[in-house]
Parts: sequence; structure tokens; C-alpha cells
Amino acid sequence: MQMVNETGWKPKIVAFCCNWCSYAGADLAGSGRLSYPADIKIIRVPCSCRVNPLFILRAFERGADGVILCGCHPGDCHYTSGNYYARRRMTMLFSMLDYLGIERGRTRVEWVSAAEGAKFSATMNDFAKTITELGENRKLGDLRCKK
Amino acid sequence: MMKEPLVPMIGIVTDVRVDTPDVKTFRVNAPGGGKCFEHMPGQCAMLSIPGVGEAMFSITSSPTNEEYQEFSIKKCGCLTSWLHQMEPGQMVTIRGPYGNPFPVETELKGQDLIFIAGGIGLAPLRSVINYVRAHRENYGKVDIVYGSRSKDDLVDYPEIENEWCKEAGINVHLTIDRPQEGWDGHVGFVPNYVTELGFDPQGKVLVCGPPIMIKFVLQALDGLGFDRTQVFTTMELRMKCGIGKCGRCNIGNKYVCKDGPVFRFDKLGELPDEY
Amino acid sequence: MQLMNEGTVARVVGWEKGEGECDWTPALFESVQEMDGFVYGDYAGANLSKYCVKMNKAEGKTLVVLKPCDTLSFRQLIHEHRLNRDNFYLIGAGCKGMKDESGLLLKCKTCKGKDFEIFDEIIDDEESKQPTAIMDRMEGVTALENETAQERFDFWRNELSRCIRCNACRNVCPACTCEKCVFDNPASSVASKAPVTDFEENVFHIIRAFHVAGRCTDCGECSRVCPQHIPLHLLNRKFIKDMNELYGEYQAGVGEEERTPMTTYTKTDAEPSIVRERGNA
Amino acid sequence: MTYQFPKANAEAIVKGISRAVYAPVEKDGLTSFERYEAGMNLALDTIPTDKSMKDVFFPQWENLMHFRVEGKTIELTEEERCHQDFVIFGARACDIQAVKVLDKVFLADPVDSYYASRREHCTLVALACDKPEDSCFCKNFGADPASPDADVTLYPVGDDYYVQTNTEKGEALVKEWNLDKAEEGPVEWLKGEIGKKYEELPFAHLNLKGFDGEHLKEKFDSPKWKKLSMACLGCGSCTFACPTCQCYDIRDYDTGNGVQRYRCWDSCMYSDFTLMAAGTPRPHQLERYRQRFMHKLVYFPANNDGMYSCVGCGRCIKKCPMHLHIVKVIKALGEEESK
Repeated sequence: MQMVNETGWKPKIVAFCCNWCSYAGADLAGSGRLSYPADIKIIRVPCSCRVNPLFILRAFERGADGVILCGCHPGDCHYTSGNYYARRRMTMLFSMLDYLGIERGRTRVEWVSAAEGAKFSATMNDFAKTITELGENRKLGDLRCKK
Repeated sequence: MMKEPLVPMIGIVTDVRVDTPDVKTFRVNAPGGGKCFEHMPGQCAMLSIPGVGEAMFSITSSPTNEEYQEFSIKKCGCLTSWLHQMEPGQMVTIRGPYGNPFPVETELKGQDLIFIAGGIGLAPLRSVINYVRAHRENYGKVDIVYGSRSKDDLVDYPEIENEWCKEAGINVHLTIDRPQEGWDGHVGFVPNYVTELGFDPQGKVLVCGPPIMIKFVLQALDGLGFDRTQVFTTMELRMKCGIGKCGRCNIGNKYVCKDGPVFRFDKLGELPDEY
Repeated sequence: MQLMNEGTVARVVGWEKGEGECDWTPALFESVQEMDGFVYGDYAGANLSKYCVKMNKAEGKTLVVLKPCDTLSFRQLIHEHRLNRDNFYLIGAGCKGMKDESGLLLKCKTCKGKDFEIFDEIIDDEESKQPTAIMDRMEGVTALENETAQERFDFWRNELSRCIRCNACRNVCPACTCEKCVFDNPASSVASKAPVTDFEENVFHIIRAFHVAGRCTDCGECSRVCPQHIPLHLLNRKFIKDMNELYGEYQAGVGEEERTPMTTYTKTDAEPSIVRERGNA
Repeated sequence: MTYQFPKANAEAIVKGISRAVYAPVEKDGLTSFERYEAGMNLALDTIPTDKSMKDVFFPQWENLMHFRVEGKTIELTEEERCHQDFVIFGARACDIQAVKVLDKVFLADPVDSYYASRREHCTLVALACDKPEDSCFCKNFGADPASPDADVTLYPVGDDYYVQTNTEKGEALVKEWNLDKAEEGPVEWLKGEIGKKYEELPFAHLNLKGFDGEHLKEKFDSPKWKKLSMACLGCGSCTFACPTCQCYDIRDYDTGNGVQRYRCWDSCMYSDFTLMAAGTPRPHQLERYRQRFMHKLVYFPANNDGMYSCVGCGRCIKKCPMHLHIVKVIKALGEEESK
């Protein structure tokens, strides 16, 4: 499945997935033959709190149109509390991006457990739809990386 | 000198030789064969891998080598680590030559020469040594004092053992810091060895090595009665442009990349102590 | 003040007059004779806490003159174990609002109060206890929040495009005490010395503010020193405002608690999606 | 030749120039030399501009070349040099002196062609400084605010600009403007006035005795550096505002489809300026601070027949967040001399 808007433009989406839950969730979605957009690049991280705000900004720098972070449900973190910290950090970062006038829909955090293949697929489809509607990311990219 | 000082040429790495656990020697040719440019012993060149970095390296091979240029490079940072995983055929960018060479055709001519090197410090001196060997008639007696942490850390040992040691008129004095199995040569630090060897204070001395070694070698030479005007060294500072403009290798009113890297010690003493 | 120099403290960090009326410079005094040049008054705007990091390792005690707002930074640095309280003798100096050539400093217009958070001795008078705040601290942030996303975007593009990456904001910041800044680290992928594109301007200022979030006492030095007049305090204050609203009122540098809102959590924190639900589009 | 036009016409004249024009422009309370476009706010009365004219010849960053890297091969494309004539309108004496300093660096062998191409294509129109600021001290360093050395010089007298052309390039430019010829009298009067005004400035005469190569070590070893440098934050504001600071860095940026090698300003005030794998020879702010001023006042003149690389524009006086600046250094280290 591919997300395409009227002009034929396809969004580039980066998904940071925690190794213990969401990455396994993505696996489950795959083995359950649930589809999600092919343009989503999954990056496996040991924990959602491994994601430094710079990672997200750098994804945008390099041409991402949307960035989503998936981790274990609060309370289920493999390392006990990582996702609680991630939650605060991302709230702050997203709020700051919003403050600078970057579209709110371009960033998202979702909690996806290893058993939630269906949720993973649904989340990705929904996110890709949002980004397709928002269109190309023009406000937060590095011009030098555009061809 | 090239017309466009900041625009490099493309060079090809044609051979990689492992010298010590952390030093490799790279042979560089122009894409069409031959050398990228001519140089004199002691001069340097800027090597770079686009996207990784650019840095100044001394040219290890002698100008009398007509076929290629060599760079002995120790792995110590980001760029050098990248260089160390190169294979033959890899292109690099190269620009130079930069800096003043050792005065092989003027002050050093007709003199007895003492080379004192420590570790990777042999790299720039090797160029001079091989130049002197090629023009043997122009120079007097040659002594080479070379020390390293261990036998394995002596750069380019085969050439030293098979060529330098066997050549008439050249005395090679090797030393390593600590005793090691399979080593029957001298053990001890370079400065002490220089004192032990007790050279006559005549001729010229060329020193290169870690700053701490240079400091104590100078004391040893003072002790033997050498004058600072007899001693030359080659310096290293961070460089970016190589042409005395970007400002970072500035010491006093000198730029190491342009006015150096070779300095006579009495001249160096006139500069502020910031190196 | 000079009396302190008789052995109790080895040096004094204070102010010295410059060439003109208002170009006062933070200065180091190492002997009683030098103390003749010591001044304190209307143009002592700089936050001397930053210099304490340098002085922490020096031999003997250092006497530092701190204004009420500076004591917050000092306290915060102690929380972060960057300073050892025993190495300093703190003079809390009363502040009537600091000035520069063009009048009251911006940071003094939104003064947070005249209480000294940490001190050994206070020198002040009645006048310096009067509040100097003439406007609400969060006024600027709220005004921006109420604009549309496009307006905010245009506003920040205009402001941040002036940045010349001189790093004055970073270097003056008492919270920026990393030995090696991420922006100086070639391995970080964001090291850069020039604002080559819009992105680099954005990323520098977002990350700079993010790295001090929760630790920023809102001393206002970043905006004061910016040679390009970029209102950097609006970025820091946005974080402060968000943290206050979402995680409870907090002022860095106050009280004994070392943990900041960014280094702690509760199980019932708001989800990041709250950003999408709040305020204007 | 001497010509004349009303001040009110200045904008029309700038607009009418057929080439690209760089002029001091005011935006959000800051002035800098920008490529002039209609609607911009010309700031011809500002002395000195917040950002200097250096930006035009030596921009904060510029692309030098581009590499395509594929496997083991590298392909290099050079960035084009400046090849179109342009005009700088409204340069001050200090700006021009600064360009002379930059010339000594960039036009010395080997010539920096990126800089040289811009110098070559430039016609300089200067403005005499009828209202110098308290922070000005340019005459100490060889600039003359009354008659800046450019292709064309404008003298503001009353409601008019008097125009004097000094070179053929300048004459050709002024011809385009179709101006009325004028008497030289008012120009001479203004020069006298400026001379008098300058004398009243606080830093009009600084004692520069001893700032030369001969006293290099003595100045370097002065114990005063410690106190002078104490408040320095190590930000780069002074170096970036300075019209003669020309230290630069060359960096690569991997765009994902090639590598751009660009040059950008660097600052000797930064801790990583001289950092090598083995450490740095200038580990403290004291050494970095000393380097900057020693370079301007001692090293540079030692290499360039006594020409200082400070031009007395006063920008560092205005920009330093901690109010440290070169006048304080000159006074502190100069006094030592007389004692």
C-alpha cells in the first residue's frame, strides 16, 4: 500500500520504534499480513527514551515529512521508566515545534505493545494519511539536502 | 604552487602498508599515474576525504622517488581512522605542497647530520634521510637515533633494517622504551640515549617526535654542547587552509603552515610559547 | 566589602568601571590594592554565577557579588554539582533594576523578585526591596501562542534568521556548563559554525533551549547579550510556561529539590498529543 | 571631478544603478550591508553599521566546491567565482581601511580567488563621516574619516551630497547618475569640520607606542592579560562584528547526494579553534583572548610594515556583551610602557 496525494507526491515518514514493544508490534503486523505504508522507515531504538530531540530534528533535516515515536505503554517499559521520561521530553519538544509554527500533525507519539500488530498498522496508516494531507514539509528541512 | 590554493586535486591510493599496530603508510598517485606534485623534504600536504575531513600530513617519501608519494599516518582521530580503513583504489583529495622544507640544499649541505626521531616523528625525517641517501656526496656522516614504545611501534622497520643499517656512512641507533622479548638492542628513552651516545657538538641536528621528547632531547643536546642554531624541528598545529590565511596555526607573527613547519630552534625561541 | 579581603577570601569577583558611563565589566580582584577599582550599582547587569564555574577549582575561597536573580543560577549550579558551596563567600547585593545605555534591562522589566535564594551576607537598602517588574513575565509567550501557526512561523523565521552563531547566548548561560558542547562536537552531526540554512538556525535555538529546559532560571542573560537582538528568552520561557502548566509550578534554583521537571515524571503525565489539543492552530 | 546631488535623491540614485548594489540597510533596529532591493530601508547615516562591509567580500559562509562520492571515486566541481560587477554604496573610512587589511591576507600569494574575484568586480562608493560616534577611533589606525579612500567619495554637506571621483572606475559610475558639477569649497569645509569633530572624541588619540614586533614577547608575557581576559565569555561576537577578523574554517556537509565543502567564519575565541587530536596549545580563555589582540596589535603589524589590523571602527566596543574591547587592551598595555 502506498500513500499518494493528488499530485503524486508521497510522504517520507520516519518511525522510531522501541525494541521491546513497538518493533515487535511492527513484526506482528507484518506476520499478520496487516498492511501499512511502504514509505515509513522504521528505526529500531533500545527504548523510546533513547530518542534525543536531535534525532527527530535530524530526520526532518534529512527530508522527513513526518516523525512518529512508538514505545511501550506507560508502565510497561522494559527499563521501568524510560517511556515516562520520553513522554515528558516529547511533549516539550512538540510544544516547542508548535510554538515555532511547525505543523502540529508532523510529530506524534503512540504507545504500541508487542501484541498490538493491528494498532501498529492502524496508527501508521492514520499517521501517513495525516502527513499526506499536510503535504510536503517545507518549514523544517535543510535546503541543501533537497535535490 | 597551485593556482587555486583551496581546490584540491584528486589522488588515488595505490598501496597501503601496515607499519605498526596504529600506523599505516599510504602510497598516493595522480589518477593518470605519477606524482600529484613535486615537493621537498619536510613539506606537507592536505589530504581529505569529502564529508569526513581534511588534515595536514607530512610527506614521508623522498622527492627523489619519481613514481609516487607516501604518507605515514597514525590513527588518532576521526579522519585518520577513516583513512586507516581505506583500500587501494580509493580516491582522496590532495593539495600542496605546503610549508618550508628542511634546508637540505643550503644550511644542511656538506654537514654531518644527526636525525633524532620518536614514534611517528620519523615520518617527516624519513623524507630527508632518503633524500640525503640519494645525494650522499653532498652530506657528511649521518647518525639516526630512533626510538619508540616497543619494537612493534618502530615505523617502517624493514627499510631501516635492510637498507639504512647496511649503508656505509650511516649509523642507526635504535631504542625502545621498555625491554621486550626478541629485542637485543638498546632500551631507554630517546633523550637519555642521545646523551649516552655523546655526539660531538658539530653538524646539524633534525628532531621530530612528541613535544615532551623534543623538550628533553633539547636539554640533552644542550648538555652535549650543541647550539640552538644547529637544531631543526618540524611542528604541528591544527591547520585548515594551509596557506597562512585561516589563522589557526598562528604563533606570534608566524604561521606554521606557511613559515614552518620546519623551524630552527633559535628562531622558535623568539616566538611566544604557544605550541 | 573590602574587609573580607583579610584572609577569609582569596579573591573577589565583582565589577569594574569601563571607559564610558555604562560599560561595566565583570572583574577579578586578587589583592586589597586592586579593590579600589571595585564598583557596584546600576550597570552591574551581568550574572556572575557563570564565572563561578571557572573559580570553583581555584585555591581558597572566592567572594562573589550576586543579585537576587543571580542567586537562583548559583543555587541551580550547586544542585547540578558544578559548584561547591564551601568554595564561595556570597554577598547578596540589593538590586534596584539594572540598566544599560537604553535604560532598564529587559530582564529587570520582568523581575522575578528580590529574595536571595542563597547568601552569606546581604547588603541592600529599602529601595532595593521594591519590585521592579513592570510587566508579566509570560506576556510575550502568551501573545505568540495566541497567534496562528503561520504568524508564529513568520515571526521566528524573521528573528532567527538574524542569528550569526556567535554563541554568545550559549557561553553566557549559567546553565550551559558542558565541557564540550554538542554543537562543538564534530561527531554529533550538528556541529556547525555558521547558520548556513534556516534549519541550522532553528535546530541550534531549539536544542539550546531544550538542553537548559528545567534548569533555566530565566536570568535573561541570553537575550541581553545577543548582538543581533534575538528574543531568546521567549524560547526559554515557553518551556518554563509549559512545564508550569503541565507538571506543576517550578522555579529552577529555588529550594532543596535537585530534580527538575525534565528529570522526573509522574505516571499520570499528559500525553504528547496534548500539544495538538491546545491553543490556536 | 566634483559633483552634487540632494540627499533626498540618494535612494533614487541607488535604485538607478544598473549593477547589483550593496548598501547599509536597516532592519529590526540592526544595520548591515545587504544587496539593495526596492522597499529596503537605506541607512546611510549609521556609523558604524552593526555588521561590517566584510560580509560582502568575505561572507559568513560560502560554498567552495562540491564533491560527488561514489564507491571509491570522487568527482570535484568548483563553485563559480563572482563574475559580475557590483557597487558598494556607503562604505566608511574604517570599512575601507579594513578591506585593505583583508587584501593583505587574501591577496597575498597564493591569492584566494573567491575573495579576489569579488574585489575585482567591485566599485566602492564611500561616505565621509560627518557625525562620528563616541566609539570611533579610526584615525589611530590610518583611516581618515574626512576623506575615505574609494572610487567615489560622498561628502554630506547640508541637504546635499558632494561627490568626488577618485578613479576611472568611479568616474564611469558617476557618469551614469547625470549629476550637476559643483564647487570644491564645501567639501574642503566639511573635511575641516570632521577633523575638528574627531578631535573631541574620547578615544581620538590612543598611545600605540610599543605595539610592534619588537615588543612582541614583552606584550605577550604581560601579567595584565589575566585580569583583562577574566570576563571574556569566549563568544565570537567581537570577531564576527570585526571588519578585519578573517579567520575561517573549512567544513564539509554531506547532503545525502554529494558533499558540499564550504568556508565559514571561525573565531580564535572558540575553545575548539586550535584543538587537535593531541590537545590544544591554547587551553584557556586567557590565551585565546591574548591571541586575538596580540594578532591585531602586534603580530599583524610585525608582518605588514606596521599596519595594524584594527581599524578603530568601534564595533567591538558596542557588541561585547561584557564590555571588553580593544581600547581597554591598548590603554592597559600601553600604560605599562610609560611607567
